[in-house]
Order: sequence, then C-alpha cells, then structure tokens
Amino acid sequence: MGLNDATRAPGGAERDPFAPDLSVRIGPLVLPNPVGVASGTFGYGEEYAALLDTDALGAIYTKAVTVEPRAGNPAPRLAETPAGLLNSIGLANPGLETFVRDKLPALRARRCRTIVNVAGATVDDYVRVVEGIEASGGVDGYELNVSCPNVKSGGMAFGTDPRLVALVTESVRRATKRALVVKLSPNVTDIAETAHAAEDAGADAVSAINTLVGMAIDVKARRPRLAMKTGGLSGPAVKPVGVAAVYRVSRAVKIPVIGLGGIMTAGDALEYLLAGADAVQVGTATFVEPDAALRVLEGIEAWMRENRVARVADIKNLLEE
Amino acid sequence: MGLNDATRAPGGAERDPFAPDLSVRIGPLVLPNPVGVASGTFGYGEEYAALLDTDALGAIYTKAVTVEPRAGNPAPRLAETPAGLLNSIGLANPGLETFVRDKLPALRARRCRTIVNVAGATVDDYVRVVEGIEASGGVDGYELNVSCPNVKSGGMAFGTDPRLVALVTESVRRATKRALVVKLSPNVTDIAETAHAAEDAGADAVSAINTLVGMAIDVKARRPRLAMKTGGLSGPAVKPVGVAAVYRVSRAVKIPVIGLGGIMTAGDALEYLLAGADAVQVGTATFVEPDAALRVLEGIEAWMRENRVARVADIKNLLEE
Amino acid sequence: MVRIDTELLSNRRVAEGYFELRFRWPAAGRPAPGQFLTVRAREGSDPLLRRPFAFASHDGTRDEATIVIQERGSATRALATLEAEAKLDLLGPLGHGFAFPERGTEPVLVAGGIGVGPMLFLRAALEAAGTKSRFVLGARTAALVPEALLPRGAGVEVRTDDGSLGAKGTAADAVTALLPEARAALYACGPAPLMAALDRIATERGWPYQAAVEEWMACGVGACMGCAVPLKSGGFLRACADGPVLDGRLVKWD
Amino acid sequence: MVRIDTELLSNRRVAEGYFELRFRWPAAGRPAPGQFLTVRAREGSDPLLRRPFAFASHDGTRDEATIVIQERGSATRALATLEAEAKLDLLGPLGHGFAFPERGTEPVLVAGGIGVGPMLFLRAALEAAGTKSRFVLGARTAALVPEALLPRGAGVEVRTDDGSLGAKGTAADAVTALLPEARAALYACGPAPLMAALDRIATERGWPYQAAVEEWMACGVGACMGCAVPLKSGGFLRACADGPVLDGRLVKWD
Ligand SMILES: Cc1cc2nc3c(=O)[nH]c(=O)nc-3n(C[C@H](O)[C@H](O)[C@H](O)COP(=O)(O)OP(=O)(O)OC[C@H]3O[C@@H](n4cnc5c(N)ncnc54)[C@H](O)[C@@H]3O)c2cc1C
Ligand SMILES: Cc1cc2nc3c(=O)[nH]c(=O)nc-3n(C[C@H](O)[C@H](O)[C@H](O)COP(=O)(O)OP(=O)(O)OC[C@H]3O[C@@H](n4cnc5c(N)ncnc54)[C@H](O)[C@@H]3O)c2cc1C
Ligand SMILES: Cc1cc2nc3c(=O)[nH]c(=O)nc-3n(C[C@H](O)[C@H](O)[C@H](O)COP(=O)(O)O)c2cc1C
Ligand SMILES: Cc1cc2nc3c(=O)[nH]c(=O)nc-3n(C[C@H](O)[C@H](O)[C@H](O)COP(=O)(O)O)c2cc1C
Ligand code: FES
Ligand code: FES
Repeated sequence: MGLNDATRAPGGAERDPFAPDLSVRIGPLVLPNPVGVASGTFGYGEEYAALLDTDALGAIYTKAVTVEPRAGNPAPRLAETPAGLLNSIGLANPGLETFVRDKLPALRARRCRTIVNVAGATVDDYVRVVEGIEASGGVDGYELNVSCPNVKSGGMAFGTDPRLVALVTESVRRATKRALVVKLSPNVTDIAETAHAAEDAGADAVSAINTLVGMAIDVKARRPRLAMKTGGLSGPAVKPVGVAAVYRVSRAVKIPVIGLGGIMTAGDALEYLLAGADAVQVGTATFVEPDAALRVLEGIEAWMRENRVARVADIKNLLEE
Repeated sequence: MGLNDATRAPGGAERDPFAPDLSVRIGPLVLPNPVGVASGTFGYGEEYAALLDTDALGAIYTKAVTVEPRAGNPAPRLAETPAGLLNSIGLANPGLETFVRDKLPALRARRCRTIVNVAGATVDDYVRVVEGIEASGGVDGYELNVSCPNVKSGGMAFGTDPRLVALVTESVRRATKRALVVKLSPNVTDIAETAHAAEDAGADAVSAINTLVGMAIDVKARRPRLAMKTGGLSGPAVKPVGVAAVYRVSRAVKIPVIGLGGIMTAGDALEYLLAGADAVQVGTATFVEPDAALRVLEGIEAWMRENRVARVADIKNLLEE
Repeated sequence: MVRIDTELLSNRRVAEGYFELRFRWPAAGRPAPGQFLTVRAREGSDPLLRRPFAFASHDGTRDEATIVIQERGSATRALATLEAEAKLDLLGPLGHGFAFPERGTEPVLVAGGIGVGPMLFLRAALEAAGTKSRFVLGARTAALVPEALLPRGAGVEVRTDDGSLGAKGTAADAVTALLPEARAALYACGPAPLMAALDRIATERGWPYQAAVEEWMACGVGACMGCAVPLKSGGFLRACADGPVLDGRLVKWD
Repeated sequence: MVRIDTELLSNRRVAEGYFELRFRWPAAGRPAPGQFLTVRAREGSDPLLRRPFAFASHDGTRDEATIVIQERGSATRALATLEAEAKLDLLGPLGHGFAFPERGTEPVLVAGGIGVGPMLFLRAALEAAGTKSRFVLGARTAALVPEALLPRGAGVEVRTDDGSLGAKGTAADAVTALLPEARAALYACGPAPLMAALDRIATERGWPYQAAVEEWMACGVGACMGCAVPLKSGGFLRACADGPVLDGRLVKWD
C-alpha cells in the first residue's frame, strides 16, 4: 500500500545534460509544456487540485462558459460504451457573471495557464463571454467550442459550417488579442475546411477533436441511455478518428494544432504529436486516472530525452511517411 | 473440452407456440431473418463455411466487386485500436469476370441470400459490375459501397456528396430490378442527406454505417501503422456512432435501414433495431467469434419470444422516447 | 481524499451475486458512512471508467475497510473474481456522508438490495456513538439477503418481495408500519421506487430523510457535471460532490 | 479446422518473457508444423481480435499441443498469466504448413527469436519421420533462449547477438557458414531481416526456402484480405490462407 505521489514534478532529479524544451507557442501565449486538460473534464481546476499538481500542467482548458447560467441537460447524462464515454452534459455552467466572480480569481491564483472554453447559441454570445472576461482582466486564452447546436442555423452545430466558424472566429478575434483557439468538430465531411476557415479568420490555433455524435440504447428498458438520446463520444474509442483528423488538419493549416481524443498514455499523445499536433489535451483519461495528464507529460519528456528530440515542435517532423 | 456446435440452427427444438416472424423485406427481396454478415468480413462465403452454417444467415453481403481485379493496398493493412479495428484492404478482389466465373456459382449454390457489394471509381464502374452480374443471371441484390475515394470528384468519397450518391443510385437502379441497398458513409456532416438522396434515387434500402476514417501511429517505428496511413475504423468502438446514424437515418427515410457497426452480441443488434433498423449486419465480430452472426440471431429470436414481439419490424416501435 | 494502490485482504460471497471485499485503507482517508470510493476494476479500456461503491465498514485501528458489491456488468464481474492480495486502485473517500440524527429522533435505516453497504456502515457508526437505530432491509428474495452481514440485536427487520425471508413486502411497507407520530429520522439507500416511497412517507409525516443516491459517474469528484440528480424544484445536484447523501425530500425520484 | 473451448494444462516460463502453453487439443484438428491457431485472449473488447500463434508441438496420443509465446502487448500479457485449468477459446489448425524436404536435401531449420515454436515442431516431425535436420536458433541474448525447449542431439546451434550463449552472431551467419555446395533445404521463421538474409543466401545458392511469415491478422481464415504478404513480382498472398509457409524467395521482405 502506498500513496500515489501524483504531485511529483515531471522530469525528476537525475541530471541529464540533455534537457528538451517542452514549451509550446500558441499565438501570443507560451505554454510551459504541451499537455493540457480538456474542457469539461476538469471543471474550473478546483476539483482535481487535491489529486495532482495543477501547476505542472501545460494548461487548463476550462468547462465551457456561456453568457447565462445553464443547469445542463436532463439526467442521465453519461453512458459508458466500448472503450468510450457518451456524455450529454449540455454546457452546464454557472454563467459568465458567476464565473468571473467566483471561479476566475481561483484560476488566476494558479500558476498554470488558463484557457477558457467559450460556448453560445449565437455569435454574439461568444463575443459577450470573451468581452466579459476581458473586461475583468482576461485570462491566458480562449477556446471556442463551436460544436454546440446553433439555434439560428436550424440546429446544426456552428462547427459544421465553415462560414459560421469564420464568422464566430472573426468576431471574437476583434474582442481579444489573447491566444484564440478554435475547437473543431469531427462530425463533418472535411475537417480541413473548418480548420481553414478558423485560420483565415484569425485563430491562433485549432484544437481537434471534440466528441463524435453517438447513441446508446438500454435494451432492457427500451430507452436511449441518455435523456437527450444522443451525446458526444470520447475516450480511447475515438483516438484513431482524432489522430486522422489532426494528421489532415496539420497538413491544411499553418497555425498550431492541439490534438485530443482518447489520449490515455504518453504513447497516445506521441501518436498525436507525430501526426502533426503541437500540443495535446487529456480529457476522459483524467476520470480513469486523475494524474493521467502528468503521466503523459512525464512520458513525453522521457521519450524526448531518449530520442534526443530538442523541442516538442520537432516531433511532428519525425513521422516517416 | 468440447467442440463448439457452431452449426446449431437458431431457435432450437423447444415447442413454444409463440413463433416470431423473423423475415425482413428489402424491396423485392425477403430475407429469412435480419442478421447478415457484413461486406469485406466474410469474403464470398467460402472461408467461414467450415465454421458456421451459412444457410442460417439472413444474408451474405460479399466483399466488394469491382470491374477490374484489384490486388489491394500495400501492407500492413490492419491495426487494432481500442475496441476497434483499422483496415485499409483497398477493395482487393478478383474483379467482375473472375467473380462471375469462380465465386458466383458457389454463392448461388448456398441457400442463403446473397447481396453483392459493388464498388468503383466512376458511376460507370458501378453500372458495369451490376450489368455484368445481371447478365450472368443475377443475385439476390446489390449493396453499393459509395465510400471509396472517387477520382472524378477530387478524391472525395462518393458517399459524402448527396448528388453523387443520387447519381450512382439512379444509374444502377436502371440496370437492375433486384434489391438495391446503398451503404452510407458516416464521414459526413449529415448522414440524413445522403440517405435521402439514395431513397429519392430509387434505393430499396440504405445500410449504415461503413467505417469511420481513422489513423494509428507506431510510435516506436515513427510510422503510420497502415501503409496507406489512414484506414477505416470498425468494431465495438464505433457502435455508438452507428446507432446514432441509424436513429437519424430511420427518421429521415421511409425505406428500410440496415444497421451495422460494432455489433458483437444480440444486445448490440437490438440497440440498432430499437434505434430504427429493419435488419443488421455483423462484421468485425465474426473475426472474434466466427459464429457471432448466428449467436446474434439466436439472441434476437429469444428476445422476441420473451417479449412477445411478433415481427422484427415491430422492434423499432418499442423504443420509448 | 487519497488515491492509493492498495491490497485486497479478502473477498467473500455474502449472497447470490453479492461479495464483500475487504482491503487495506489508510488512516489518512478516514471515510464517513455514506461516502464512497471509486475503483479501477482492471487495466485497459474494458471497462473504461472507475466504478463507485459505498464504504460498508471501516476499521481505523486495523487500517481496513470494506465494500459490498453486486455483480451487474463487466466491472463488478472482474471485482467479484479477485482474490486476496490482488492490487486495488482506489480513490476516496468521496462525497458527503450522512449527518447524525438530531436529538430526540429515532434513526430508521432502510436498505434496498445492494443499498445495504452504506446502511451497515451507518448502523455501526451510530452504535459506536451509543445511538440505537432500527434497520430494515428489503430484498427480492432470501437468496439476495447477505445474512452474515446483517446487524445483530434488536430492531433489525427483513422484508422480501416473495416472503422467502422475513415478512413478505417491501422495506417501505415496514416503514409505513411505524407509528405516524414517531419522531423517526429516515436514512436510506436503494432503488428509485423505494426511495420515492420513503420520500412520500417522510414528506407526509414531516420526518427528515437522508437519501444516498446513485447516478452514473465519470469523474466522481465534481468536475464533469455528469452525475446530475434532478431536483423537484428544477435544477440538479451532483451525486458525487453535492451528495451522495441528499435531502430525499428535494430529489425528483422518477 | 475446429473451434473449441479447451483447457490449459500448464503454462511455464521458458525464457525471459517466453512462455510455453500446453493445452488439450482434439484429434479432429491434427496440426502440421507451420500451421497456427488463433486464440481469444480474454472476453470483452480489450484486446478485441483473436491472436495467431504457431503450433510448437502436438501429441496425438495424449490429445495435447503447445504454443510458445512471447509477451509483447495486451493479449500475450493476458495469456502469460493464465494458470492451468483456465479455459482457452481456440481456432485451428489454420493455414498451410511446411512441406517435407525433397530427397537428397538436408533440412536446415532456422529460428529467429520467438520464431522458435514452429521450428521446434518441424524438427520433431522430421525426426519422427526419420529425417535428420540441422537446427539454428538466433536470439539477441542468452536470456531470450528457451534452453529447456531446444532439441537435443547433434546439429543444434545457438547464435546470440552479444555472444552470451553459443557463438556471437546471427542465425543467418550460421547458415552462411554452411558449404555453398551443400544441398540444403532452408526452413525458417523469424524477424524480417533474418528472413531477408536467408532469402539472399537461398537465391544465391539455389536452395529451396520455406518461410513461415507473420502479418497482422483479423480473420485468420482467408476472408478479410488483411494479412497481405507482398511479393517481389507484385501482388500479394494471404499469410493466413495461402501461408503462413510461403516460398521465401518470392516474398518481398523489406
Ligand atoms: C455513489 C454510488 C455508490 C454505489 N455503491 C454501490 C455499492 O455499495 N455496491 C454496489 O454493488 N454498487 C454500488 N453502486 C453501483 C455501482 O457503481 C454499479 O453497480 C457499477 O458501477 C456497475 O458496474 P459494472 O461495470 O459491473 O456494470 P455496467 O456494465 O456498467 O452496468 C450494468 C448494469 O447495471 C446498471 N447500472 C450500473 N451502474 C449504474 C449506475 N451508476 N446507475 C444506475 N444504473 C447502473 C445498469 O442498468 C447497467 O446496464 C454505487 C453507485 C454510486 C453512484
Ligand atoms: C501466423 C503467425 C504465427 C505466429 N506465431 C507466434 C508464436 O508462435 N509465438 C508468438 O509469441 N507470437 C507469434 N505470432 C505473433 C503474435 O501473434 C503476436 O505477438 C501477438 O498477436 C501480439 O499480441 P499482443 O496483444 O500481445 O500485442 P499487441 O499489443 O497487439 O502488439 C504489441 C507489439 O507487437 C508487435 N506485433 C504484434 N503482432 C504482430 C504481428 N502480427 N505482426 C507484426 N508485429 C506484431 C507490434 O510491434 C506491436 O506494437 C505469430 C503471428 C502470426 C501471424
Ligand atoms: C463530460 C465531458 C464534458 C465535456 N464538456 C466540454 C465542453 O464544455 N466544451 C468542449 O469544448 N468540450 C467538452 N468536452 C469534450 C472534451 O473536451 C474533448 O474534446 C473530448 O472529450 C475528447 O477528448 P478525450 O477523449 O480525451 O476525452 C467534454 C467531454 C466530456 C467527456
Ligand atoms: C477488413 C474489412 C473489409 C471491409 N471491406 C468492405 C468492403 O469491401 N465493402 C464495404 O462496403 N464495406 C467493407 N467493410 C466495412 C464493413 O462492411 C462494415 O461496414 C464495417 O466494418 C462496420 O461494421 P463492423 O463494426 O461490424 O465491422 C470492411 C470492413 C472490414 C473490417
Ligand atoms: S461524476 Fe463528475 S461531477 Fe459527479
Ligand atoms: S487474416 Fe483475414 S485473410 Fe488473412
């Protein structure tokens, strides 16, 4: 029996003269290392603070913030599927005002970079959230969650229409000079198109992937497992889809790509980095092992040492094709 | 130690006065039961014949047939991922002529319904394969695999463009009166659009889903695991995506929907049937358990008996929403 | 809250499909009745998520604790077959436990089916504090009653749906049979219909009602908003972080 | 070809990370050297697919057979920890085995690393038929040599990359050292560089060369076209149904 020392800093004390540079640049922002925790899986940084050293993370991508408070979708909101997790949380969050008042100060007090995930039903919603946070002193950056259904365009998600992606990116771009990441939906025919749209509209980076649309049915109860019927699929099951998306997107845009979807281990993260990602996020894995992101970070650093790779950005050049 | 009696007929000998009707109608064709084996996972019916009674299957959907023989893609063509399988077989097949001469007679000799999966690079390719088989006496039906990259429209798959789906369906429709199934790609923004296109163009049914685009990287070798880099993801990992697709498609079209993707058990198949499918196909599961399709069939029949469901088509009405 | 790799000390079958797992548990993580832990049933992705189980006992002097589990799916099946000395990846204690009864109220502990674990723990804790309690266990049938675990002494009743052990009926029936003017404090863990029935009784009679709820969980620590428990007033509470013990009269049970 | 749920009789470690699994195997499924079986390492989806392993021996009188496996990933890890009496879901024998050597040729059996299993089986089968053979095993280091399994008698050589057992060098070096005018018939199973080196020797000297290939497999029975082995002439053969034993001089090894 032994307490897991989840707070051990990556790298360790051995003196290896070779010290890889783990930092990653996203527009105006420098992340100390490439491993962040994904939006919606880490709250606003408080809950997991007892289980790992959040200061050691590359970044915290917060749960989505919307203008108004949202209670979220009816329950049940979760269903496990083979190597995957379906969720229909529905952007449950305290809303801009409460976020700025109650959550932001604690986030700022952490040494870790904070990127606020922003959502809304209209372009104006996104702009208002970013303006509200900017007015209160800002954070390190924003990640636009453009995968939620958009009332104005008939329930289709923003993220599936390149013109809407461009519009929301452009509008938010005018509201902030900070790092601006657009999070791409995989539920599209060609993710390179939405990536292009984000790049052209001024995004500093794109992240991919958000969840895949999925459904599970309780055969005994003859009911969808989720109250909302369909939900978003995450976890190891989607990793091949995420890696393919990052491979495609990184060859379509020049801005950095942040890869995520099913990363459980350093090996998984390295798949994304080799495929073309500049940074990664760990989501569902944190539920399984609270310190997953830090283990991933340690493993990436160890691999870079072993393979004498100087900078994270060099990893993508190592893929033999 | 005991030999698995893989050839046991579903249903069994007990006399239950309640006998559910397992048959399923697809256009002009009546399948004896809803459980078929998916294209590309059962060859042309020969290889697995020693391991299960193929006559007990609802249908054999053959490996794709193209006009010319194809050797297929470079190796490696397979990679296992969490709860999934990536493949890039690349339509390896002996070509129309050899198929008609060497494979078709054996298929016809089986009592089981045969639906030939058809692929090509142009609309004309599809028509030629169907015409060629019709000229030789035909089979029970055709399933158009419209998910392979189409040279004419810049490498995008036919299956992602509703107009191309309509065009190929229409053209093949003119060449045959037999059951015509269009197999939908999940790699689209809205699968209901391609389903609609197929229905309007005269398809008797649609099947969903084909594989998801995915990629896996061998971190040690720093190479994509598949020689073709990306491939198609199948297996339990994709089941939630398939069920969601069938749920959506079955509410968008009036023709029957054939559900597949990750079905391993009768429970999985019932998820598809409750979601709106009229029949199902078992693919990757056969690799894991050669008699998977027959076990699925037995389980569906047992469930129908237990729940006093008279016809397969009634199952979809049992979903409480 | 601690995350530890600990050791299974014993695993015994206590009813049909029910198992009691005893394991080392550090003093640093002293649990209260009603609190739970999450366990990673095995390496790999099947099952993927940690699974929540309520503490069923804790022995601070020997650094041991137990959970009682029912075999339902892949995780519980894997746990049920573990043998002594197996490693367990545990995280806990999580959530909020039961509050002790107010002076002058008589605690009535109601366990439905596998809800028995946390109620056993609460019974023991009350006893240790010198507080007497009634204990009602409801089960479908005798085979599902973990007799070896049942508290000894007065005030312990069993109800089975088929009458195969104890009186025929539900645990809620036993509670209904209490005098309406008693000053009971209800504590319960069990399936939704039982919890709803107790809600009706508690609301009618003005009794306090502490309910340990169950919901699908992903994180178990309050971060994912997945384990939403709907309230009658609208809105939700998180089973893991706001509960699992909630005021049963506020919860929307159906 | 049979699919059976059979019983593991024993599982012993025979080198670092190498295990020999002995199990019941029915007379109805008599395997030839070079043929393989597939096993479902455990229930559930992790790992998902069956895994192929070559038969390493078969005892028709006792209805037993063995495979020798090397721990590499999740399936082999699961198999390595199985204990006697565990159930095994097996399918086999699959593919085509080795053809016996032509009269007047001297069979030279070359095993690289975990390729040892099928070569052991072939050696035993040749011996049973009264045919002498040379046996060369190449390994990285002594710890990876399953000494307990090595055939006794003359003509058995070991080569290790680091010289920690047998002469330093590769198994191909040992073959190169044979007289060029010998009428050898090469049989081999091992990593691609070894197989390619033997191809060069066989081609140069005009020796027959039967090679047992390895490729990722999904179905194992010839249905999926997944296990394509590229040929020098272009085109492919299926490792599972056309092989695994192929004419090593036709295969494109790099
Ligand atoms: C706070 C809390 C405390 C719990 N304490 C205990 C305990 O002490 N003992 C115990 O045996 N179980 C307890 N549970 C339930 C336990 O977590 C589940 O039985 C377990 O997760 C099932 O995992 P599985 O992989 O075996 O089954 P799965 O394959 O995940 O599920 C099998 C079936 O069980 C049902 N089910 C499983 N989990 C839940 C859930 N969370 N909510 C509703 N239905 C579910 C579903 O119908 C599902 O189809 C508790 C749950 C919570 C949230
Ligand atoms: C016809 C045939 C006969 C075989 N006979 C034996 C045998 O007798 N003993 C034995 O130990 N192994 C044998 N193998 C290999 C064995 O099938 C694999 O080692 C096993 O599938 C690995 O499964 P895993 O889940 O443990 O590892 P995985 O997690 O699937 O793989 C771990 C690593 O091993 C390598 N690997 C695994 N399988 C293959 C493969 N098929 N081709 C190339 N690289 C692979 C990869 O680098 C992979 O990253 C044989 C393979 C074939 C095709
Ligand atoms: C419970 C849960 C809640 C999520 N909430 C959000 C969210 O609010 N905003 C967002 O952009 N993505 C959200 N996501 C998506 C994740 O950030 C991530 O894109 C996805 O889970 C894939 O990564 P993973 O497989 O590592 O989890 C959520 C995911 C989960 C599982
Ligand atoms: C090895 C392999 C080969 C396949 N070949 C074809 C094919 O030729 N034509 C086709 O339409 N689908 C093909 N598919 C897709 C399957 O028919 C099926 O749509 C997919 O695998 C999802 O079902 P599953 O998860 O049950 O396997 C192939 C799938 C696999 C795994
Ligand atoms: S399980 Fe994540 S908030 Fe409760
Ligand atoms: S593994 Fe399927 S054809 Fe060889």
